[in-house]
Amino acid sequence: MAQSLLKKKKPVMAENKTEAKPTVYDTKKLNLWYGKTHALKDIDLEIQERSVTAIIGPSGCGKSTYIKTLNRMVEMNPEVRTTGEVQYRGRNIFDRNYYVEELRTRVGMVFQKPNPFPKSIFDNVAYGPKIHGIRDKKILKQIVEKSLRGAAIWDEVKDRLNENAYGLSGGQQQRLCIARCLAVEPDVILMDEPTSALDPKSTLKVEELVQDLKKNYSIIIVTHNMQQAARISDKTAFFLNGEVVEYEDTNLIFSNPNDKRTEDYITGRFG
Amino acid sequence: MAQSLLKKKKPVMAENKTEAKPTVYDTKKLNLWYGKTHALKDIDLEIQERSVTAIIGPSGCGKSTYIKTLNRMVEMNPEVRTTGEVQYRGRNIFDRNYYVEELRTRVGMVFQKPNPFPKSIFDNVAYGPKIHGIRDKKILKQIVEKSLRGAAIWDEVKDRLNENAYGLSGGQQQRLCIARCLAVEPDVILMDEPTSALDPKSTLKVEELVQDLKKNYSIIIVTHNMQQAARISDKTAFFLNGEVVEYEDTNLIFSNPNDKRTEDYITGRFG
Amino acid sequence: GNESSEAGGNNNDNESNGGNNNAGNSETEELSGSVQIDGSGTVYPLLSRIAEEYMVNEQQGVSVEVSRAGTSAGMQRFINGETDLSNASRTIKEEELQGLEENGIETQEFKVALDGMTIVIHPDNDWATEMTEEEVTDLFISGKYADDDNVLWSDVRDDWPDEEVNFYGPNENHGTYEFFVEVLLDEQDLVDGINLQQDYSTLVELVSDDENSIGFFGFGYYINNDDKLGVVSVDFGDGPVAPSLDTIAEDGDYAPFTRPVFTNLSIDAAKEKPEVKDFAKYIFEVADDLAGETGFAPLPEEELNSYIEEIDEIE
Amino acid sequence: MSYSANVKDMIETNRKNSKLAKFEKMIPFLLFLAASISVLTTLGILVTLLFETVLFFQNVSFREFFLQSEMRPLNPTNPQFSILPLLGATLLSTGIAMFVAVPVGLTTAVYLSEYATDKVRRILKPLVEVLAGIPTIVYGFFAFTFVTPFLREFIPALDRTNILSPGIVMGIMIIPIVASLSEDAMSSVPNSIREGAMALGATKFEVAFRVVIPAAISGIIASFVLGISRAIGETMIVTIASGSNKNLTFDVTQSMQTMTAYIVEVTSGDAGAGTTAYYSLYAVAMTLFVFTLAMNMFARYMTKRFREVY
Amino acid sequence: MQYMDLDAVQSRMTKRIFFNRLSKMLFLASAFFGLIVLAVLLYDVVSDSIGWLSIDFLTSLLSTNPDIAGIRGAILGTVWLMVIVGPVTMILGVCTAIYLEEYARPSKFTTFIQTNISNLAGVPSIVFGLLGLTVFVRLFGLGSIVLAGGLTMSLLVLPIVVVASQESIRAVPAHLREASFGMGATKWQTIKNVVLPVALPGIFTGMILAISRAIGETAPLVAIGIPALIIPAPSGIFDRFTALPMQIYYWTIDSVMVQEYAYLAAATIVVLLLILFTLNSIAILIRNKFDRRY
Ligand SMILES: Nc1ncnc2c1ncn2[C@@H]1O[C@H](COP(=O)(O)OP(=O)(O)OP(=O)(O)O)[C@@H](O)[C@H]1O
Ligand SMILES: Nc1ncnc2c1ncn2[C@@H]1O[C@H](COP(=O)(O)OP(=O)(O)OP(=O)(O)O)[C@@H](O)[C@H]1O
Ligand SMILES: [Mg+2]
Ligand SMILES: [Mg+2]
Ligand SMILES: O=P([O-])([O-])[O-]
Repeated sequence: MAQSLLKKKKPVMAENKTEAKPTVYDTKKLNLWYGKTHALKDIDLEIQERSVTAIIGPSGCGKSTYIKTLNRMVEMNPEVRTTGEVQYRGRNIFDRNYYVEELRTRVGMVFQKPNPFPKSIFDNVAYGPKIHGIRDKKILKQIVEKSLRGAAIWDEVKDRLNENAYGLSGGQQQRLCIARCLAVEPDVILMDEPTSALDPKSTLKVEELVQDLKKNYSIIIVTHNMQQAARISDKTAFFLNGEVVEYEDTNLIFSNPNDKRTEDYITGRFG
Repeated sequence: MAQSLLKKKKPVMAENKTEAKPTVYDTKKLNLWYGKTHALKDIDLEIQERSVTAIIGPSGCGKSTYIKTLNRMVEMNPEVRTTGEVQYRGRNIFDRNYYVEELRTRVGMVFQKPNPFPKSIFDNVAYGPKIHGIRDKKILKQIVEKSLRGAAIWDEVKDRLNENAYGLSGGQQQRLCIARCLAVEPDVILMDEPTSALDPKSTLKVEELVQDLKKNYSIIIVTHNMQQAARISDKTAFFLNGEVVEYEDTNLIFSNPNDKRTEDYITGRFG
Repeated sequence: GNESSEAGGNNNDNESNGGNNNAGNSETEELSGSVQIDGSGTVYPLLSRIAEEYMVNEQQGVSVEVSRAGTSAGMQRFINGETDLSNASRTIKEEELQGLEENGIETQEFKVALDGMTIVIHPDNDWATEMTEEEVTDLFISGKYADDDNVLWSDVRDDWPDEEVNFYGPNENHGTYEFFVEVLLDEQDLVDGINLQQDYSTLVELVSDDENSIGFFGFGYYINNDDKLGVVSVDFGDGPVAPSLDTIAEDGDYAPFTRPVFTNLSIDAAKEKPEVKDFAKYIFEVADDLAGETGFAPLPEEELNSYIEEIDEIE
Repeated sequence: MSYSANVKDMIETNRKNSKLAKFEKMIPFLLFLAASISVLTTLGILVTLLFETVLFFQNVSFREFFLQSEMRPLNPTNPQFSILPLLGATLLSTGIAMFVAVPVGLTTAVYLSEYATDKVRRILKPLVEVLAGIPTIVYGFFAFTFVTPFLREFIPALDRTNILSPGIVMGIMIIPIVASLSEDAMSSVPNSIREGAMALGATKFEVAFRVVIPAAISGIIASFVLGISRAIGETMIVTIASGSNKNLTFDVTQSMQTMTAYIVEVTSGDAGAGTTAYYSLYAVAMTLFVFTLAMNMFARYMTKRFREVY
Repeated sequence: MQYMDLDAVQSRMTKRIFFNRLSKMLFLASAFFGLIVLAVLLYDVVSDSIGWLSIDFLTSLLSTNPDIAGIRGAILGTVWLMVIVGPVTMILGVCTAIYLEEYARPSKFTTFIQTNISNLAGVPSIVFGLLGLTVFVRLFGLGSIVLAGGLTMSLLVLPIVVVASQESIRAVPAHLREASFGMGATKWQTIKNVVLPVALPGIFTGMILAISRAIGETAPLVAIGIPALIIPAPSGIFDRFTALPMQIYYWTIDSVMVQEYAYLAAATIVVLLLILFTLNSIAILIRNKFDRRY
């Protein structure tokens, strides 16, 4: 039902405001089970390039599961089974010949809890380029600087690149993780509640950063925080019990939700 | 301030309704620290015989700490320091010559999570008498039966006394723990949220039991559940941040609290 | 089953033998307790054979325990009073006697059998099978054939291979070592780089394994492994003689390389413990029979009998 | 119920009569006595070793013991006491053992912690650990009667007793120590860090060797050090399979004697007290003790370090 | 500016993934390497023992004649050793664990005892043998009897029991202790009646591990001086003795002289391994049976 609603709305939306950007991810009838738990049910979603797509919904609705499906990280759990398709740039990511490593190089991910490697700041950022065969010290240095600048943390760490990343504050660590992502020049960045472990000031910094990054990257962000979704995203998908209830331009969804359940959630009546 | 209130009220209360029963516990200026945390602050409380005294208050306010002080269980933590006095039946329990074992034999305790021993039902109840030197099989049998009857669980377990106590349901386990307490014929029974791990039906049974037990025992019960306190207790003490804010007849405290904070708590404005 | 009955038959033989020698003595006395023996590894096979016979056929109640730390190491224990009998492949030394005296232990040294110092080589070695006495001893003496002790076979005789000789022998724990160095080499230094081992079994393996090996040890260890080892026939002036039970016997042709092996009895132990005395006598009752079996030449019967009498007199 | 009036009284009288209170006071003391046995054991080891070691060094100089190269303890004419041949053999056999145990153990650990599913790990890990439960005497037999003859098919120069074969077998014995402890260290690296690397497109191999192993390095080193300590202290395998030739060489095909095997040789059959050779036993044992103790303490320090990080 | 050359990344990708798969197989093989060696070892030993392992072999006394030699004495020696090791380590180990877990206040000395125990666990067994030789055999004048061997072994495996017992005692949930204290039980009553019964399965598992270790240890016995030939079977803890691993040792080194001894050694190894296997199975059974949460 939610999906049919969406399909009806789509053309309207396109006319509405956003110019129709090319699609990065096209999810078709995606179902996912953890053993017997049916965590994602018939998901259909198209995600556009160079925009911020927010995914909201109450705890346990399948947000993390969905976003982790997009880079097949969800497969680290051997119990997981999927049906349906997810097309990234026109290629089904579940294709036998599609190496996860290749997909993940194109699609970066930032996690809820900052997870830098227990290495120096420099080595954290250089890790990605290095595994892709870039050995030249000079080039690595340039990449590291560019990525750290890109993640708006360069000024804070430029004098301590060789110190251990664990010495940074939580917010700095999270931006470092974003920089680590940027270093391999991905196409898409997935973010799973990237600010939920951070204090308000750091949260603001990350939000600004996301706004900035969308010029060059497609960003999909899971968030618990409705205000955040409203502030930074272009489109928002509302998940409930493993289904997409509504998928809409952010300003529309927050001002004038189509579905009663979306409204109830947005107005804080549950979740 | 709370204490001064109390002192003023006491004579009124006595006239009011309850006949003045003898005092079992008299707490005087009790302070307690866990290392540097000041958990109990200048507590003054008199607790009466053959009645149910409820202790309520938000999480972390010191309820458990206080009740565990009454049988000196709190000393199991070597960091604990106390000042002030707690008199049990006129004797300071912190007295050097007062063996904790003696105190604890007179003062039984029931815990939040049912904690039977991994032994048979019979051995659970017989444990107390046995460690106190009662070896005679026949007497033990009588004690076990009487205690199980006293805890209103005899009929449910009489045919399986030799089975392991872990086979019982949570509610039955809790009543078994009460029976275990009764077996040494204590004077006082301390209960720390005895029903918070139980389903509503078992909770009801335990509440009934408490009502019944107060004929012969003095009962002090910590509870999170205001309704429960209102239903079963004669007097209620409201704790906040390690202090006694109000101590009053239960019907008074719930109908007409003296302190703004008590009112706020009772009406669910915090906690 | 077959073999064990054969062994049983053997045992019966010995028993009757023992009975003959023992005529006149009371056989019926049941003894108990234990006899502690340590010392020479050379003598070990003989003494352990005797001990086993004794425990199986003579006195089931007595436990005879035999170790083989080597003559010197065993003698140390003996001096400490830890053992009742101490086997030796050389005569007891002055210092050792002194030590015994200090500890108040009275002892008596008895010859048990005769052993030939056997010079062994690899079985495929077909050049060094016959050597003169001097060649043998010179080969083992440091600096005789080569200054750096990297001796080549061709240093001994020109027509022998140009390959380096590898030396083997028991280590200094052993009386065999001492007899070889002190008596046969006249206390001159052994060649450098000689491989000295504690265990004879290891030694046998090493020699049987190395084409250029040459080593020395008791005849018993050679004869038990004659399929794996070659032996050097030594020319003492009257043509080459191979060691054998006959040639190493008293006045045999191999006599220059022959030595008696001993056991030292603690007189105090024999006085205190009847089982020690009984076993000591038993040794000489059966030594001539079991010696050959374990690779020793027996002593003359009169000599053995005189020992029995000697022990009998201990009270 | 007839008794009911007096349960309280019964308890009261029992309490008054009970001797429990006195007994209770004794208990901590008795238990303390038991606990002090382990301290006494260490003390006993130290005192016995130290006492005789001092006597040894009254006869033999440190210089000779640590700097010369010949060990001929019972030589009647010119006894020499240098630990170097024994030390050399010990280090050589330990080196060979670690040469086997480190690569096999570490890759086994990587497989168990990074590649294997939970189910496979639960079966495979205990199976690998079985290797640690085989008595060393059995390994000794195996080295002597199987591995040496087997190796000699390929290395004809190999002596019947040599340091190579027991070294290899010791390595096999140590595999589970390295594998199990390294696996523990690697498992304690949080999954979020692995996910971080995977999300960058790293293969499992790259995750294991560039993230997990560096992160768990102190625990892994601890496992190596414990393995080394085990190898240094291992006795029966070398006693049986490497002979007792005390020579200082790096030729692994030769027979040589480790410190532990030397102790066995001098004690086996129980050498008599009083000679320098006998004291040398304790000097060697002291060296062995100090070596292994230092290694164990170092390993424990490293283990603590990796526990503290996460 | 682009630093990542997509084509280069792509072509490297295939290599990386191939390498990853290859190493996965290599690592699996490596995990199996030890198991394969174990299989070869077992095969070697069992095949050598065939024809030699029989009831007669188990019940006969030792002999220099391989055809009639048996290991009755060695089996009994091992049994008697365990008669010492079992109770001694049980008592000392459990008491030490109780002291450290229940009574000792955290202090420098407690830490010292704890450190000391873990260090003892790493001391080579031959050093324990020397301790046994010097103290029990010589100083106490016991000689190489079962008692001396048993005490030496006990000290050697004590840390295993202590550590296992400590872990087991630590795992007893606090609420059980509280329940007992709440009844007015003294500390010792609580330990005796509540803590130890719950901790017992873990303690037993530790005991079995310790005994397995003691059964297989050879070096300490070598050091305290077990004779090469000792025929009568021991009938008590004051008798001189030999044990299974000692017999394996002597037969192995003597196999050079008498080839058949190697088969006897193999047969003895099979017996030893069977005993250890049985013990460990029991330990696993106990662990599975009592591995419940309180
Ligand atoms: N590893 C797992 N095994 C089994 N079920 C799982 C697993 N992970 C998640 N689930 C289930 O899948 C459903 C979706 O979980 P998911 O983590 O995607 O929710 P979420 O929307 O991210 O919630 P939150 O906001 O709490 O992070 C839930 O019902 C959850 O219980
Ligand atoms: N073992 C301890 N060590 C240090 N502080 C403690 C300890 N136990 C309790 N406290 C502190 O003492 C204060 C009182 O704790 P207490 O457990 O008595 O609260 P409570 O009223 O029982 O709370 P709840 O309703 O959650 O059980 C709290 O601030 C708590 O953090
Ligand atoms: Mg989530
Ligand atoms: Mg509480
Ligand atoms: O063992 P030995 O006979 O050479 O002392």
